[in-house]
Amino acid sequence: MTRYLLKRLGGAVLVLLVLSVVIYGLFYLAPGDPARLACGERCSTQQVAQVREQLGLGDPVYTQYAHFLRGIVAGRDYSTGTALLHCDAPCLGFSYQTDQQVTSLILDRLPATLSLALGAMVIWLVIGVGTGLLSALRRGGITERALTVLTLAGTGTPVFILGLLLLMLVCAYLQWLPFPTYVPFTDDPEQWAWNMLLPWLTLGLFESAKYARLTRSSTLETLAEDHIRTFRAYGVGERAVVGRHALRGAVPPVIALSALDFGSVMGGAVLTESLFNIPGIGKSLIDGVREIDLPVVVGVVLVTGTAVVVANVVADLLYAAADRRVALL
Amino acid sequence: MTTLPDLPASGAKAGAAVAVPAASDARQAWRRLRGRRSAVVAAGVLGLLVVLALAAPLLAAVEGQDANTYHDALVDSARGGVPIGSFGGVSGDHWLGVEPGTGRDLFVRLLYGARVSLLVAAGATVVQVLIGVAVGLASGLGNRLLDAVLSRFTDVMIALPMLVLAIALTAVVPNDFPRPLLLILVIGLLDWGGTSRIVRAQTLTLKQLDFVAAARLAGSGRWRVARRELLPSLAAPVITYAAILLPMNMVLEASLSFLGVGVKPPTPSWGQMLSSAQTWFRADPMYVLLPAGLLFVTVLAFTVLGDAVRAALDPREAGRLRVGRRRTSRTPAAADPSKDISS
Amino acid sequence: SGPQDNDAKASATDKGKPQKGGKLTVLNSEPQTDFDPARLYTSGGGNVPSLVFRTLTTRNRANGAAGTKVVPDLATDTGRPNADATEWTYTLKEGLEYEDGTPITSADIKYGVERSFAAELSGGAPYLRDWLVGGADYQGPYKDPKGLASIETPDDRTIVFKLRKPEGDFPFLATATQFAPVPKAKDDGAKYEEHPVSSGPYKVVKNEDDGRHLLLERNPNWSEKTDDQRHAYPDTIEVQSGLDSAVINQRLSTSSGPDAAAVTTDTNLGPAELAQIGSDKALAARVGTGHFGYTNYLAFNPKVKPFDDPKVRQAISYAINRTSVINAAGGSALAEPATTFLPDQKAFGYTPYDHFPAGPTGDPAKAKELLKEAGHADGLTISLTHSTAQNRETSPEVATAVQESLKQAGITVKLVGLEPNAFNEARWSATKSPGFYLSRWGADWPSGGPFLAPIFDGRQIVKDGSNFNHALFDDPAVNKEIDEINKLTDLAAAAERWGALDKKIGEQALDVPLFHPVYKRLYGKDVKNVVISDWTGVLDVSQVAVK
Amino acid sequence: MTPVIPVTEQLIEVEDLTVDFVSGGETVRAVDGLSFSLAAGRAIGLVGESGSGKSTVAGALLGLHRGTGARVGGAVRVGGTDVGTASDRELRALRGAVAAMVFQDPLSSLDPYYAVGDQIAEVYRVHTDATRRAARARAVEVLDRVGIPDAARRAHARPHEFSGGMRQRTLIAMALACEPRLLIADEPTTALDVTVQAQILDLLHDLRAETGMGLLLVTHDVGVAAESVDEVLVMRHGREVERGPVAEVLGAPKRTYTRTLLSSVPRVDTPVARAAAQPRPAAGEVLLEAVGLRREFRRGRRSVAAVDGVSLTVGAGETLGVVGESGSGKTTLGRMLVRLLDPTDGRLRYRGAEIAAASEKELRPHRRELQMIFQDPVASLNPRRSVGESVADPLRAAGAADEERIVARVRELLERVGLDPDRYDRYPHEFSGGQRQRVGIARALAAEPRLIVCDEPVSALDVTTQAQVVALLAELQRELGLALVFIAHDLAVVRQVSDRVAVMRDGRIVEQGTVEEVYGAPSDPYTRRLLAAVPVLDPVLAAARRSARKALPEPAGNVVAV
Ligand SMILES: Nc1ncnc2c1ncn2[C@@H]1O[C@H](COP(=O)(O)OP(=O)(O)OP(=O)(O)O)[C@@H](O)[C@H]1O
Ligand SMILES: Nc1ncnc2c1ncn2[C@@H]1O[C@H](COP(=O)(O)OP(=O)(O)OP(=O)(O)O)[C@@H](O)[C@H]1O
Ligand SMILES: [Mg+2]
Ligand SMILES: [Mg+2]
Repeated sequence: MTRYLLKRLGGAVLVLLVLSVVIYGLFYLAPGDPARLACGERCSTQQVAQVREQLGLGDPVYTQYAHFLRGIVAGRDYSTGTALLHCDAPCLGFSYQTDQQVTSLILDRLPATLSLALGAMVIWLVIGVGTGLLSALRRGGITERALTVLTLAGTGTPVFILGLLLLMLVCAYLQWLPFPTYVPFTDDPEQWAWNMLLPWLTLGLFESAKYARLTRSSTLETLAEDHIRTFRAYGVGERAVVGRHALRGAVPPVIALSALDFGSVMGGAVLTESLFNIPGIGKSLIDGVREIDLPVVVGVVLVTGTAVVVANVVADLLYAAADRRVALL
Repeated sequence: MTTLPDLPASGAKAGAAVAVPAASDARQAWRRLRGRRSAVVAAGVLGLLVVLALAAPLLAAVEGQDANTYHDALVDSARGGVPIGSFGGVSGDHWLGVEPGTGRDLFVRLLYGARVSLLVAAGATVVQVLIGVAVGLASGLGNRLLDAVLSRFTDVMIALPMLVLAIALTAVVPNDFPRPLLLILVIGLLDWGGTSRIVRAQTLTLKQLDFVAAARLAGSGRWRVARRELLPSLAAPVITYAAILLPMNMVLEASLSFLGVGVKPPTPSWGQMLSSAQTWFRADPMYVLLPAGLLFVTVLAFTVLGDAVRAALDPREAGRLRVGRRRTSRTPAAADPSKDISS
Repeated sequence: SGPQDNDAKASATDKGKPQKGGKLTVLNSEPQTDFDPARLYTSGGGNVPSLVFRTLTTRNRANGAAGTKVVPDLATDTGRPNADATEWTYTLKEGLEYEDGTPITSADIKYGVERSFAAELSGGAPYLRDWLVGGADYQGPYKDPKGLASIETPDDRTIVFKLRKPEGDFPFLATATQFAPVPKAKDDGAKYEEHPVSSGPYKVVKNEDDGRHLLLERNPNWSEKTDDQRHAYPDTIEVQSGLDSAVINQRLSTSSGPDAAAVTTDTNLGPAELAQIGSDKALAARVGTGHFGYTNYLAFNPKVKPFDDPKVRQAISYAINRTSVINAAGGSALAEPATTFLPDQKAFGYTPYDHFPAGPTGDPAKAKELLKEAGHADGLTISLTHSTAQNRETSPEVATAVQESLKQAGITVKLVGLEPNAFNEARWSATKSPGFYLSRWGADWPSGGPFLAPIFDGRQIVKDGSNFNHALFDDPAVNKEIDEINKLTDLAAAAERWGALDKKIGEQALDVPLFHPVYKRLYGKDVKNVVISDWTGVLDVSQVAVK
Repeated sequence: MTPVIPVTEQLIEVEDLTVDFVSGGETVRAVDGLSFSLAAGRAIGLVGESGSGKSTVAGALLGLHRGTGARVGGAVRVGGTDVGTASDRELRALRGAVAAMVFQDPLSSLDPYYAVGDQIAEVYRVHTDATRRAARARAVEVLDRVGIPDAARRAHARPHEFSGGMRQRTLIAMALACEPRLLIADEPTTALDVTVQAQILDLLHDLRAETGMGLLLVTHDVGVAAESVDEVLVMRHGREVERGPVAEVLGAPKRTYTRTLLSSVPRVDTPVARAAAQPRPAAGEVLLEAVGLRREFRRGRRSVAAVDGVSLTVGAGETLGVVGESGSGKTTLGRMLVRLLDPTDGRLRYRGAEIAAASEKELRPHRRELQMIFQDPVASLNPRRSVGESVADPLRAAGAADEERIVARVRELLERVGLDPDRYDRYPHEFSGGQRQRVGIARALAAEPRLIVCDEPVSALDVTTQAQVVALLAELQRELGLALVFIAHDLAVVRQVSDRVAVMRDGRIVEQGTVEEVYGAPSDPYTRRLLAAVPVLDPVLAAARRSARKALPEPAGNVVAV
């Protein structure tokens, strides 16, 4: 177990390194000059040069990358004009556009994204797996068809339309909830939950069809297996047979997919975040990409990468726990 | 690997030679599929959509419109360009009304949009599934090193935000590179992590089973085991997942249009129409409902078909075809309730 | 067509006299990521910063055209030039204090200007660097603590600016936030924006998440007596930004709870929203209309064939169907057709002309004729470069409308959509810019100078940086006329000459003006005293009352 | 001659039962007009060849064909419940509590995801209002009762950690958990070695005596039936061949079919024909040699050796029998011999090549020559592939491309193992347990191997088929010089087919020698005990031996349950 975790840790570091290299590489393919963008549209050539110098963009790519790595291990210094600021290790550098420390920028925004991702995951698991189960139980019935149509509508509708519809319905038309504004969990857990409700629903609904279909098919798959017959033959009710035994077969793929989606939602729920004004890292990422703010992009991608890797380790552990036949090592 | 006989062809030949036709597994699955009414209906709907898309120029000629001509007189410029007339400007000339702001004919645009949407979504899904299955299988079947390398590679791909790559790509890809192909490649090459994860997970479980051991003993190499033993069992989750990837790809195509990797204007696509219709759903509901409705029908048809294919691939399901209507079936036994002990 | 009447004026008066008190919410889409006076570009520092930073002069807080005037702010007047307008002297009002009660001195203003030269605080407009003697080489007070010799502060209330050449527009420039006082003792460089010292009616109490959430409260040391421009009715102002524009408009239209006292300073109504509001009287009464000096146009690079041929450029000018283009830009309520490069406002010196009359829907016949003369009888295939950003200005919709209207004249247009950064890089490159593309230009202040000079002054062609003179137009006569007008300190006289110059340059068909945008802005139902000037085109937060 | 039993006490009443399976458009009549009844506390044995419909009858008793598409006709009453018309709820009450079923396929009949103890506890709680704790205790109790060693701890194990026999016992334990009035046991002892088999049969007998439980025992092993039931029903092609008290039917069969059935039963005490009759071809050439083979499995933190220091040789054309009780490591050993499992330690040489640690690539040339017939016929066939395709696999893998030739060869093989070649494109779930096993044999043969490890190849087969298959293997061995490693717990069969025998216990070989040596003069006490436990055909003798076994004190240590 320890060995396994150590191994995965090594893998994670590798993944993150590759990620950062890829981003650095892509960055030099992407159009636009970050120094000019940071300086402003009407900056003179000298000013842009000064800014470039100040951002350390004058160095060759590999030197910049080395600085970046050194920053993670040993920290970096940065001038605000009046003073030298120190950014402690692990330092992901400073945003070109806002001068903020990327580490603190991400740390500030992580809770919001985590809130969104975790809550949405609960929703898509509940709605998705629940729907999948129900539709496996009541195959061919009205319930199944209605549920299928509902989840499919969620998936077939882009998030920006789904979210806007929910907003219009719940906040503007019915006025059940005020328009959501993000309240940190630490400030007021209750308000946090109320305000996150719509974003969770939006993202959760959008993802849930995938889980519904997956659960349904895996459940049906398992229902066809011999051991199900055993439990039926012992008078175990259909509900328990499906819920306990057939569902169990659906657990591994659902776990595998959840890990994946959790990872990508961590970095990519941009549309939901901007629609509901959640100060998460997804928005930073898209802004970073638009403004060629390399440190922010690298930072966010590394955090996302970490989320992906961690989610996968957790998924693999859960998976091995769920299916003991699969060996970890 | 020595030459591998082709699966469907084998059935045909064998059938000719031997007294009792020995249909291949694929053939039998096909037969089961055809027996499902839902599958036939779904396939019919999809077929119709494809035909409509292919016949777009023809139908446009019938209506007497084309996809790109502006009709400034048909929109109310003072009110944001909303189509004049009810139901988004439906008229004898414009059967489904016109697009706000431009007055372009919606009927024709929807038809042409179907081409791009179906092509991109289906193409991207195929690429995703091919890569995902290949990587997942190799990862699940390969030795630990290969598994580790591929899994970490998958991690990298998942963690790479698609939009970063998409933007970098626009800078590199020449302007005249066919956009639908670019979209297929961008989505297909970047977003296969889910498929690969599912396939790997299933492979790990399946490969513990005796029938895989038996196949290994039969001299099947990993590739053969994968193809003959695992793929049929993987087909169910993969097909189900693909049926859901497809609509997601249609939606993704819309988002990529925003980033400039989408189809080039004035070429329409449902996703693009939907994203520009975003704000119109109160002022001109038709504009939203048409692409959304088509998208939904497509999604539904693909899902139903995916379900049917999944079931058809499972021989054990054959006997359970009509569970929902079991009670009303008129088997001889059912006619006499006292004799029927199966319901 | 000049600026239309403000719907806002009428509705504001209905609601009785504005009162002090209450809380105003500002719902914005763009976060106020910069709050350092040195780094803000927009004239007057945009809306929210001007609640905190007072400047030597400021824009007149009045509706419509009256709002294009410069008025004194910290200074007693809008500036006293020397004979050739190369030296400008200002005197500070008496009794000016920061939020902490310390007095504001002319040295603080000098320091504020100097800071804006530091590379760490880049972002401001280029004029100070171009105009001030020694400005081009100055590196800011951190690297160069001696300061700029061309700014003199003979005493605590007097400040003198020495310019390289005559600049009659200096009072306009003095509205920029770079002219806000910064107490040197409180300056901590790039971190200053976290706690800027207020000279205006509000101070920053909270600035969270890099300007996404701001809370402003009354500055007790600000006095109405020294400031006749800002009303400061609400007690507190909360700015929530980073919001989706559809959500902002939805919230304003629903106007429930705190949103009843909400406005936006950066979000317009889109065409769909406008279409929907059209049928709702109550909602329509809560829409303010704004104009801002802005022109969207088709740019040519005459170095690229076939645009080197004036006949081709003229043909395109004739062929353009402005109705289609305007519809693509959101319809006639959101865009007005443009045939002149200068915005259609008096302050800019607007002189109507239409050298290549295309009518509302284009004149393809005339265009074809010209093309034939130019040797393209069989039609012509060209590329149009546009941005992929969804802005309804340089975006695919507008490009498609242009494509469609040129088709009528036998011109086949291939669209080249570029990602926004790539697009800007392409159009601002003096050496590699494409032959034909969508472009736009906005006013730094309501005067012809900053509108025409960067575009048509041959000396402003930048070879290795951002070049806005897309046509690479360098005509000594034009250059000379620009210099002459800059000498004028009589702004009205200057405006007239800018107009004449615009008309003259227009003959060359170096661009095809398409439209001037119009801004429709929704506000909450409790909002009173809505003022939208033609200077900014946005609702002025310093005037708004919620009681 | 049918015994007269009062109607009120009938536990099972079956009248004119027919079951039709519809598959691929055609109908298979698996059960055809069968009638029988069973009184409380009595036992009936259903014997017959593989595919005769035994399991189908068993399933019909619990209404298991509901919703599967099978058509059931006739009337079935179990414990007073009309299975045909009962509501789902009534059926559930019936299942498990009144009548419990032990299924034929031990691996696939247990949920791979849950601990065995939990699965038993779950079933127990369905029918009692026991607490979770009590149910778990009950599970341990019944596991212990069926002879699972260290039941309290092993209750936490998942099915895949159990040997075939242990899984089978788990299923029996599950059936016993609710103390049903009727036990339907579908081949309950097929996977068990004789000692455990005897123990289980004794257990069933005791339970019947104590609780008055009725028993419907489905078996192809006439010996087992002889030991355990009062009445026998011989089936063939879904119809009744003969029915009557066990002594009568087995002692004086009326029908030829029954007589053939009985004559095919291998015995430990009759002389073996084959060994003397067949001269060994190329005897002496060593094909496979194992030295000190060892295999460990992790069990939580510890690892246990399932096979420990086993050395053996298999000569070309020779048959090595491996016997041993359940869980002794036979399957593990067999899998290592064909390198499906990697040995933890030890050497393995095949025709001079060291393959213990060979990579898959290095193994390639030998793969097809080393075949295996798997213990669990369900799990070894891909449910999604037709059996013909599975059998064709080795041919295709070998590069055969001529479809006609492949199909013809597969049909030939199917026929050879006693299957209708026209069922080429049927799927495994449409076959009976024995039929599936035969498909496995056909597949192994298709590879034209030099050595086959047969892991309980005939334990699922009825005696007639068993005899056919054994004869078939012998014939192939003769023709092809095939070497066999014949793993079985049925000492009689092993004796019949083997040249040499190795007796395994606890992962070690306790005795190894020629058939004559081991059976004639067993040197190890364990071997002696095994031989003593072999069931006999004579019910009277069987009863006598049972009481003798009971009188005997248990040997030191937990012998039965090792
Ligand atoms: N995958 C595994 N993980 C853990 N333990 C295992 C595994 N496979 C087998 N074992 C253990 O190894 C021992 C030997 O098992 P094996 O299957 O070889 O027995 P067997 O002799 O074939 O028994 P049977 O006659 O019942 O089939 C048993 O105690 C079993 O629990
Ligand atoms: N689901 C099914 N679909 C089609 N045919 C089936 C199905 N189940 C069983 N059969 C067929 O019904 C017949 C009886 O099968 P059953 O399983 O009852 O045999 P059995 O007597 O238990 O044999 P064995 O001793 O080999 O287990 C066989 O020919 C079998 O192929
Ligand atoms: Mg059976
Ligand atoms: Mg075994």
